[in-house]
Amino acid sequence: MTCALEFQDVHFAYQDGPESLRGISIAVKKGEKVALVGPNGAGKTTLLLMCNGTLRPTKGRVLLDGEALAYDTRSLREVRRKVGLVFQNSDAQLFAPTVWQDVAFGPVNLGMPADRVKSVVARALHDVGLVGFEKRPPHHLSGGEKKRVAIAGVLAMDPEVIVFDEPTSSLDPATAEEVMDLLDEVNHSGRTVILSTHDVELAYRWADTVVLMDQGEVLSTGTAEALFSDVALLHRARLKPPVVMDLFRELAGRGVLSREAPPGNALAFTDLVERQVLGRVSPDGHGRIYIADVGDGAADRVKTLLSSGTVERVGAMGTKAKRFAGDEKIALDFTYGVIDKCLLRAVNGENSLVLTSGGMVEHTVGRIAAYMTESGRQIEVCRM
Amino acid sequence: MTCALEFQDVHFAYQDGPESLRGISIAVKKGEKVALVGPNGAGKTTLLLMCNGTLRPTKGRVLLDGEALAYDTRSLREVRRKVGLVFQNSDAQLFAPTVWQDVAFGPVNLGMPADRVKSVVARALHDVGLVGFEKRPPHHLSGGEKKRVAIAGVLAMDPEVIVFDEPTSSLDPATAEEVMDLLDEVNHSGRTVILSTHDVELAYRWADTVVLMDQGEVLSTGTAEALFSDVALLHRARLKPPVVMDLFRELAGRGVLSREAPPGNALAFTDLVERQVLGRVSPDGHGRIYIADVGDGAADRVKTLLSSGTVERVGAMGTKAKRFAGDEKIALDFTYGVIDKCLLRAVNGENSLVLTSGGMVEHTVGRIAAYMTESGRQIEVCRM
Amino acid sequence: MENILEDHAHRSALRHLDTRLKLLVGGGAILLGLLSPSPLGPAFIAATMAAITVGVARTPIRFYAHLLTIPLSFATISAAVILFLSGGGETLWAAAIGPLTLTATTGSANLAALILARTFSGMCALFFIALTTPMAEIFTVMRSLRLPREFVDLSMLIYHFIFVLIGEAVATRNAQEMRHGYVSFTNAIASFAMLAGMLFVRAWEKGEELIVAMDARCYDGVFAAGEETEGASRRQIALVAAYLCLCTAVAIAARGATIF
Amino acid sequence: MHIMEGFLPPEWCLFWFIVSAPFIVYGMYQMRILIRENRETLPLLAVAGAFVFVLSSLKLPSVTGSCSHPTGTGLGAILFGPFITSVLGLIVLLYQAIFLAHGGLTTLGANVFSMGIAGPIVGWAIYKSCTKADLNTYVTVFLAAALADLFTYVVTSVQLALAFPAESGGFVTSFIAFATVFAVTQVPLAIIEGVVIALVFKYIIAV
Repeated sequence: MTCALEFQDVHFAYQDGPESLRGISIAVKKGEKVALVGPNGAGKTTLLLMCNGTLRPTKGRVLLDGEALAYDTRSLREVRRKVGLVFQNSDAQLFAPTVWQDVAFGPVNLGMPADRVKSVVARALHDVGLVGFEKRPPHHLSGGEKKRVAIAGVLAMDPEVIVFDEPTSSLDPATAEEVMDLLDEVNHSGRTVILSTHDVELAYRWADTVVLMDQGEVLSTGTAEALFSDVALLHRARLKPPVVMDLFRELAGRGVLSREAPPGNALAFTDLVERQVLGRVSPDGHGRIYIADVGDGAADRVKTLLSSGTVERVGAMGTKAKRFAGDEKIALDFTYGVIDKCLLRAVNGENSLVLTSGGMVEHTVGRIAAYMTESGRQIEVCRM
Repeated sequence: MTCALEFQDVHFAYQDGPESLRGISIAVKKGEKVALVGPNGAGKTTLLLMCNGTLRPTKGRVLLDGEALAYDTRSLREVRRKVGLVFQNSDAQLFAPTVWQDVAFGPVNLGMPADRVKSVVARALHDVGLVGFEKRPPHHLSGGEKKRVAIAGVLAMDPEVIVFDEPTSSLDPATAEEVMDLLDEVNHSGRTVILSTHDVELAYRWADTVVLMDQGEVLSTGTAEALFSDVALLHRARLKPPVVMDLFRELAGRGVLSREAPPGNALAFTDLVERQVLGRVSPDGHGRIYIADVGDGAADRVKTLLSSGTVERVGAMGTKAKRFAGDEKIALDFTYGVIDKCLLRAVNGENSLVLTSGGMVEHTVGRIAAYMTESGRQIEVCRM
Repeated sequence: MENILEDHAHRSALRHLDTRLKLLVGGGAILLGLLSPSPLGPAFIAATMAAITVGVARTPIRFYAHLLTIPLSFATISAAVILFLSGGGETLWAAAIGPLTLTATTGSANLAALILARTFSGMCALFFIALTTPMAEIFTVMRSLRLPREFVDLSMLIYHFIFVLIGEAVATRNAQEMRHGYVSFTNAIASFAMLAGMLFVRAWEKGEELIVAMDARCYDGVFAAGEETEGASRRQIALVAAYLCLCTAVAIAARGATIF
Repeated sequence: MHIMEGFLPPEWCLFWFIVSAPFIVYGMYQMRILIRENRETLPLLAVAGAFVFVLSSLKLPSVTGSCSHPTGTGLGAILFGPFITSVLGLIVLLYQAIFLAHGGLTTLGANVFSMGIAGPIVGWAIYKSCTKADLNTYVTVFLAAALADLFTYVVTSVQLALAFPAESGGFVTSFIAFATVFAVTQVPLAIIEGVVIALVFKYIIAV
C-alpha cells in the first residue's frame, strides 16, 4: 500500500541558520491519524510546512501518494489542492472580510463556476457547524469559531490530507475537545489527518500513531501507549507523560499495580485499579447505551425514548448530531469524549444515549465492542 | 486584615455591547495565590484589566489596599506601580528594541535616576534568569524567554500585586512549568499573585484560592480541591475536572475508593489507592530528601554529596538554584514540581537532592512535613 | 523579504565593536567613495569593504553575493542612460535605432563607469553597517547625537512593529498561496489587496494594544536609552584611521585615472 | 524607485537634503505637538510607519522591483497630513536602506523628497479635491494612489536628470530619457497600485 505522505531523510535549514530538521523519516498511511509531538522548537511546524511544499527540504524528499513532490508552480498547485494546512494562529489564516468570502477563497481561485462555489462553501460551513455565520467578519469571532472557519476554508478545497498545526492552542478545554471531535469527523470522512501538538494528553487519546520529535529529529514512532510509557524518552523531549500514565507508573513502582499492559486511557486505568482492589470487575448492574443515527424520523424516536425516562445522560458526536440536538432542544450532557463517558456511565449502572450520524455509528459500536473484549464486561447496546 | 485587592459588585459593558461582567465580588488577601478559572469569554481578561485601572467598572468598585481606585491620571500611575500586569501575548508587551531597554521602560517612566534604573533592571533580569540577554532584541527570543522578559519588566517596578493573563498559553509543558515555578518565586518574595487560566490542571496544583467564572459571573470561590470536585459546577463552566479528580470520582462511584477527602494532587491520589489496595501505607524503606541552600560554599558540599553516590535524583527550585546547577554543571532530573517528585521518589525508596534558595528552603521543609502528617509516612529530611 | 539584513548583524563577528567606530568606517567609506573623481578609488573601497564584511565580520559569502545583485538592476539601467546621454571625448560606439542614434563616447563611458563604481562602493559600505550593527545600537547613537526624542522613540516603535507585522504578513501570504491566491494576475491583485487591508486593520489593533501595554507600565513620555557599548580601544581607532587614510590615498593617487 | 547609495554626485545629495529639511523639521514640530496633546498618537504613528514599510517590502504580484511607497505614505498623508508623513517616510526609507539594501544614506534626502514628500502631497491634494468634488470614494482613492505613484517617478527622473544632464539638450533631453525608461516599467505599476489601494480601502471600510 502506498503511503498518503512520506518523508525520506528530510533535512532543512533556514538561511544560514543551523539545521532545524536533521534527517526526518516518517511514513503516514492513508486514512491514519498521526500526531507529531514535541516541545516548541522541535521542528514540528517546519515539517508541516513541507507537507504541501511551502518549504523545500535542503536534503531528502517528500512523497505524496508515492510520488516525490516537485516544486514548479504547476505541481505545487496540485499538491496544495491535495494537502490542506490549518495554521496554529487562525488570525493569520483568515484574511477575507467575511466568513463566506474566506471559505470561498480557495474554490474561487481553483476556478470553480459560481454556483459550484456556492454549494461547496455551503457544504463546508455545514460540516464545521457554522451555518448562519456567512456574513460575519472573521476577526469578530471567538477563537473556536475562527478555527472552524479556517478548517472550512481548507475543507472547501476537498483535500485528501489535512494538516493541523497545534489545533487546540489557546482554546479552552471544551472548545478544544469540540475541535478535536471535528478532526475525528474529518478523518471519518476518509481523509488522512496529521497534527502537531505539545499536548501529550491530547495526542494520547487521539492518535493512531505518535511521532515524538525533538531538536529536528524523530526520537521515536509508535502507538501512544508504547511511546508514552517510556519516561526517559519523554524526559529527553522535555515532555511530561500523560497523567494516567504517570499514575500507573507510580503505582506499578510501589507494587500496587502490575507493570504489564499500561492503560490506554482513563477508562482502562480505572478498570485496572478496580480489578486490583476488588479482585475482579464488577460483573453486573451495567447500564445500557442507546445509539441513535440522527437521520430522517430520528427526532420522534429519540423524543419517545427521552420522555420515557430510561435514559439518564445524552451525548452528541459530530456536528450534525449537535445541530440536531440544538434543533430539537435536547439538553446534552456530553459534547466530547462521548463514547468513553457513556462507557463510564454504563459501568456505573446508568443508561445513556449517543446521538451521532453516518459512519460514526459503526465507529461507536466498534469502540464499545472493543471495550467489552478488553474489560470482560458486558454492556448492552441498543441501536435505534 | 485589609485585602490586597477587592472587587465589589463590579459590572462592566464594552461600548454598546452586552454586559461582559455582571456583578463580580472577589476579595484577594495579601500574599495569596489566586487563579481565575473559566472558559474563554468568561470575562477573565476584562476583570484583570480592571486590577490596574485600565478598564473602569460601569458599576461597582475596585479596592486596592482597602481604598477605592480613583481614575485620574495621578492616581492611576500610583495604582499601576502597585499592580503589575503581564499580558497573555508577550509580543504586545515587549516593544523596546532590546531586552534591557524593555525592562527599563517602567523604571525610567517612574523617574528613577539612571544608576538606580541600572541596578533595578539588573536585579529583575537576575530574578527571571535572563542575565546575559540584555542586548538581545525581543523578537529573536523564544516564547518562554519572551514571557520572562515581560515578567522582568513588571518586576522592575516592584509591584505589590502581579496579575498574569493566561501565563502559560501556547508554551510547551516544560516551559509552562518553569514559568509557573517563577510565579511561585514571585509569590515567595511576598507579592500577591493573581492569574487567569482555562487550564484546570494548572490551577488545581498551583492556587491557594480558585475563582470559577463563567459568562461574566463568579460561579464559586474556594480551594482547588473543593471546587474541582463539584463536577456539575465545572460542567456549567464548560470545564473538565482535573484528571486525578476525575479518576478519583470514577473509582469512588464504583465503590473502590471512599468518597471522602478528594486528593489534592497526584501524590495524594497514589497514596489513597495504595492504602486501599494494600490496606496500609508501605511503612519502611523510604528514601531521604537532602535540601541544599545554594548560598556561599554550597558548591563543595553539594559536590561531595553527589560524588558519594547516595543521591539518585537532583531537582532545582527557583531561578537561582537552576543557575547554580548550570554553573556547577550538575545534571538536573527535575526542574519543576520538584518537591512532589522528590516525595514520590522517597516513597519508592530513592534518595534525592533539592537545590533551592532563600525562603523556598523553609517552604520545602514545610511542604514535606505536611505530607508526612497527611500520609502517615516518615521521610528523613537532611538540610545542608 | 524574510531577509532582514539586521538579523545577520546579531551574528556578526564585529557585533560587539564600538558602534561609533563602525559607523565611522561605513560612513567614511561612503563619503570617500562619493568624493572620488575616478572609478578606481570607489572600486578599491568596494573591494575592501566587501572583503572586511565577508572576511572579518563573517557574513556568509553566498548571502553577500546575493545582496550585491540588489543594486545591480537599478545601477545598470541608469548607468546605461548616462552612457548614451552625456558626452565628451571621442565616439566609442554608435548605433541607430529607428529615428534615434545612440552614441557612447569616452567621456560618457568614463562617467558611467564612475557612477557604477560609486554605487557599488556606497552599497558595500552600507552593507558593512547593516550587517555588523544592530539597530538598537544605532538608536543609542541617535540619542547621544541629541536627535529629537520623538523621532528616536518613533523609530524604535516602528522597528518593533516591523517585525510583528512582517511575521503576520508572511504567514498570511503563505496561507493565501496554499489556497491558490496567486495563480493568476487578477486573483493575485485581489489577494494582495486583501492582505494589505487585513494588515492595516491588524496594525491598527496592535497600536491600540500598545497604548494599553505602555500605560500599564506608567508611560510618561520617556523611553529608556540603550546602554553604550564599551568604547573602542586605541588599536581599533588606529586601524580605522589607517584604513580611511589608505582609501583617501588611493582616491587621490588615482584621481586622474580613467578607463576609456 | 529608490536612488541607490553612491549614485548621486555629492552636491546633489546635499541639495536634496536641504530641500527636504524644512518639510521634515516642520513635520517633526507638528508631531511633537500632536504627541504632547495626545500620547496615544505615538503608537498609532508607529504602526502606520511599520505598515508602510511592510507593504512596500512585500512585492506586488507578478511585478518585480515594486515600491508601494507613495501608496502607504499616501494613506499616511490622509490620516496624519503630509508633513508628519514626511517624517514617517524618512524613518521608513532609513529602514529600507539598512534592512533591505533599497536606497541609501547619502541619497536619503533625494528619496525622501520624491517618496516621502512629493508623492504624498500630490496624493493628499488629489484626495482632498476629489472628496470636495464628491467623486466616488474608490475612484478618488484610485486616482490619488496612481497619480501620487506616477508623480514620484517624475520627481525621481527630475532628480536624475538634474544630476546627469544630457550632452546635447541638457536637462530636458535627460529628463525625457530617464522618464521614458522608468515610464515603461512604472506606468503599469502605478495603475496596479491604484487598483490595489482602492481595493484595500474597500476592505478596510467593509471590516
